[in-house]
Amino acid sequence: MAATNKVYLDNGATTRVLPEVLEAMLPYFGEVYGNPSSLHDWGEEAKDAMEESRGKVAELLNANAEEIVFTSTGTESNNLAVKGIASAYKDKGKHIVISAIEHFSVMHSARTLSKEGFTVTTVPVDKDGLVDPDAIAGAIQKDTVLVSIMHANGEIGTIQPLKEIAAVTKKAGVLLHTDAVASAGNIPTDVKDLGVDALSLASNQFYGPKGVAALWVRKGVRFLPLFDGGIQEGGRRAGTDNVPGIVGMGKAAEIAKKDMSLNGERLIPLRDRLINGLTAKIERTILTGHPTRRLPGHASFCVEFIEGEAMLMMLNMHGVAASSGSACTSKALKASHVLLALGIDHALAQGSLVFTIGLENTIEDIDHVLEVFPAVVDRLRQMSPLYDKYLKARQGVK
Amino acid sequence: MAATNKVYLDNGATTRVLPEVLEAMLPYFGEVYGNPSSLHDWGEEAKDAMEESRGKVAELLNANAEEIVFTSTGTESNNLAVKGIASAYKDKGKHIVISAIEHFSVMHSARTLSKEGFTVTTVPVDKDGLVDPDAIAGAIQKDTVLVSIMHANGEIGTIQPLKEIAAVTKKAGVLLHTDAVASAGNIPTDVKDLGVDALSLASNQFYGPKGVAALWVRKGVRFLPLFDGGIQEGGRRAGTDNVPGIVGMGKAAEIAKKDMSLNGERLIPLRDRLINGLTAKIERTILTGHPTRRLPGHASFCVEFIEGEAMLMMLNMHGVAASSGSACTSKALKASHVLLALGIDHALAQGSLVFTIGLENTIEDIDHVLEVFPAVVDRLRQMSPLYDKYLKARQGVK
Amino acid sequence: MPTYSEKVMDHFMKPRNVGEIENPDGMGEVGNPVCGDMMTFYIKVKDNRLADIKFKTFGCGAAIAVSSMVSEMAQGKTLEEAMAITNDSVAAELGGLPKNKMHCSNLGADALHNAIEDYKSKKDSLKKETSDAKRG
Amino acid sequence: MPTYSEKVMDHFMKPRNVGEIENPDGMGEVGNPVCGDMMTFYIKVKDNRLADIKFKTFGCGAAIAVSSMVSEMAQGKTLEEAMAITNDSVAAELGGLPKNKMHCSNLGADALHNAIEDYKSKKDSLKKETSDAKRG
Ligand SMILES: Cc1ncc(COP(=O)(O)O)c(C=O)c1O
Ligand SMILES: Cc1ncc(COP(=O)(O)O)c(C=O)c1O
Repeated sequence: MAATNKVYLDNGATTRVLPEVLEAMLPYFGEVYGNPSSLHDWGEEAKDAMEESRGKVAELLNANAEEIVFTSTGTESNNLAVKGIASAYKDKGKHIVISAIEHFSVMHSARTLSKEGFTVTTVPVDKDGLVDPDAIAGAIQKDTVLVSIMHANGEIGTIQPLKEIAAVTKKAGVLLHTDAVASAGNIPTDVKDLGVDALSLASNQFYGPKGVAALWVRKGVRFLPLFDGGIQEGGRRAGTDNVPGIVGMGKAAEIAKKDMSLNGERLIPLRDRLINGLTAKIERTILTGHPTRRLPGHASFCVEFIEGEAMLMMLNMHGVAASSGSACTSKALKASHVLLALGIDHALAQGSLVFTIGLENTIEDIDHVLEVFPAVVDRLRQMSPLYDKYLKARQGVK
Repeated sequence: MAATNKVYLDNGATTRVLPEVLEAMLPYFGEVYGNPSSLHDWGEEAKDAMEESRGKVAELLNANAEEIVFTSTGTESNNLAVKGIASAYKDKGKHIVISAIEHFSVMHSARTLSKEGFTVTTVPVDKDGLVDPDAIAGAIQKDTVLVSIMHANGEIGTIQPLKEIAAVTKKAGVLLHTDAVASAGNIPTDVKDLGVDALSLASNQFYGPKGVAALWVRKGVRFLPLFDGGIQEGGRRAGTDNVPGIVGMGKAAEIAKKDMSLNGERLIPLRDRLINGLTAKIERTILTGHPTRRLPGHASFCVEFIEGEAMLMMLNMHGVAASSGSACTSKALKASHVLLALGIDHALAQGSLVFTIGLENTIEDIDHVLEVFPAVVDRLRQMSPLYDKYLKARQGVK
Repeated sequence: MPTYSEKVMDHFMKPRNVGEIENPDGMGEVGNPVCGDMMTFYIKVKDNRLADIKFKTFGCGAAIAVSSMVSEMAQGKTLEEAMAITNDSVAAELGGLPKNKMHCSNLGADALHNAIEDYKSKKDSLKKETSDAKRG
Repeated sequence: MPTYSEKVMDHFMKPRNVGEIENPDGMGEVGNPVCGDMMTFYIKVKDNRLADIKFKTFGCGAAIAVSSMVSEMAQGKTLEEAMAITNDSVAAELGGLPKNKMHCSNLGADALHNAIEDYKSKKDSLKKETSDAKRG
């Protein structure tokens, strides 16, 4: 089943760990294997490495090292931020604000809070997936304690006007968390510049290992831990620290900071080549998300009359990895709430297809997709009763 | 500061990753780097590896693979089990039972539940750290939904009579969770034999990597997830799976199962040599925990008149890694609740010292400790006003 | 991939009997794009047997493979035999389907049955028309 | 290790002035084993100066280093100068202490002050005895 031409365009699901990152991690499995909480040289060496990494992650965010809490996934960071901050301030108020296109780890954390007596206002987005800062201002109430708006969306690539939103929350005296899991390491996430109070990021989204992520929370902002237990991470996240993972995340953060401009320089031309090529070659195909305010490597579409999983399977036969927000690709069998929030109907949302380009991809990779994908679409449309109806209706019109 | 003679006797804090385990993990960073949730070959390969690992962990427990949920730490597994199961059954009752020597991740999870309207009965232990199954029977009420009793204690090594406790909970129709973080991979943890309903284990306790752990929950037993988010781990644990970590844990589980008998054969003689040697050489020193029903590599003491951290520092100068449950070694500056639960007073608990022997340790390592440790104790006792008083009182008696 | 069997993959990659029949004897449709999948079956009937079957499917790999398998299983069968084909027997013939695909994508037998019912009701109304004509 | 400074490690490994003084002019004790640390200071006073200081300490590395440092800082000082030594100035002289050690293990100055107070109160009662004797 393996294709000779291997083109990985699912970097939004996870990236490949860089060789330098893996190399940095290696000593921390079998050589410097102490527990950083232990009181001896083995522990001390592990702790030093962990703290150095914390510094590197902080640098990526232009933050202070002691404000970084290491976690295991972007999901954990988002749960910790949304539930942790809201719970810590619940005496002040029990209202939070999110957008309609948040990742489930934010959206369902909000739902859990709503079961605990919080009310949640979900702010809509426009057809490009943008949140209107004025809508945030309108949604904030006297008892609002937290606004959580993602930095960039992993399904449609749209980057939110966070600075403008931060100006609103600051003025209202409300805390602002941002889910930067899809953006951190790929576009600048300077927390001072953005003006946010808390930010989630995940290592495997920028060429670091899986199993490690972080939450940055501005000093002075309180949050309750998710885990009861020991005093690791200053009591903010109990459990033995994942030292090799943390070292890998630190190295990946260091490289990401250094190479940040490459994302724009290299990925945007590839992305635009893919977007322009596909929309030109395949009729009845729309770009989803904002045409320009989008992640550098992110090209997402809805292809009418056919379904995403079937496209993924055929692309896979051609050696291409991509993803989809179709109902059939989700275990819950529901179309992506993100696509629906853009005003896309269920049938069109079924045709969702997302390519996420990484720094290892080449122009040849893009051209391979441009070559094979139209035939994939053709084949599936030939089988589609909806395409049939469309053609007949078109003929009827003529 | 580095000593030439390096003797790591803190395997209870974390073990060294075996070379075979690291080797098994390596392809999953930069080669098979897909996200197991993705619908393409990259994802499929990652998923296959993950499921193979799940099978291996299940085999270590004599359980079914689909009953295993991968988490990030023992702490997370314990939080998920205690809070997750209790919350899922709260309509049935709001009472849980734990022992007085549970790890903080169980004990404080219970405390959190008590803030949510649960009541918690804490069953005492005897001077060796054993829980009396009859005490469990006495503690169970009509509204009890969960009993959580650890398998083995990391600070004193005592192994609980879990089978007898399971007979009690089964008869009462109450679920039984066990924290097997300190025991799994080191002594048999056959869930069918033990008769438990849920069991926590952590990879880094048996020569696997940090950052990955698991919770086994018997099929049919419900529990609420800790994280809101995606549908990974069958909806039981959201967030991108730590594939290399999981592969490492699987490999470590496979090796642990194969080599299980070595723990007894090799470690018990070393442990007993250390226990007998130290208690013979150093007056006013007691073994903590049960003399025989204890983890094979676990030797824990209280040395009177001196303090644990100071001992650790001096041992470290001699190249020896150990740990302590003294107040000064805890960030909260409280003596170990485990030692106090045995009836040990605060002053004696300050002299806590724990050696945890692993499969890499040799008889030379033990003899090195037996050689250097008495002098360490002497030195610190020479500085101790308490030892002074003891000597004077003894002279007075003469 | 959602761990499809080889047979599913085979039917997905090389679906049998894709297409339409001009002036079919019966036509059946199930599903809608909201729930995910949509299948349209066309049949020709001769001597109470399915002489030709074609389908068009909008949906995931499983939906396409299911449609293809149904068309193959029913080909040449009597209408009664074809009505005895169930969604479960299709899934079994495909070597099983992932659990979450059983409910939504596994509707091929229903679509075929609808087409047969359509054929029958057309025939009935034809008979009725004829008898009405006779009577009238 | 709990990131102790080099100076702390030096004082811990080679503590100055460990011991007891037979018939001390003053003795001071702080702490108790429950909270973690216990320090006993012994002093000899000559011409209002600390002519000798010895200590015994039960406690962690920080407690031992603090005791040693206090004894070194106070050696030869006038009683007034010695009373001006604070726990904070001892920690500073040691190149800082981990935050959680500041509260509990950093009591050396208090122990020394207690010893000086003990000396003073003994001297006062001696004076009083002497004057009582004269008067009597
Ligand atoms: C018995 C026991 N339970 C739980 C834990 C916590 O495990 P972790 O540090 O992996 O979160 C430990 C840690 O050593 C332990 O010994
Ligand atoms: C925007 C966003 N938030 C959160 C997550 C969840 O991250 P993780 O899978 O690391 O838990 C993702 C995953 O892709 C994401 O894109």
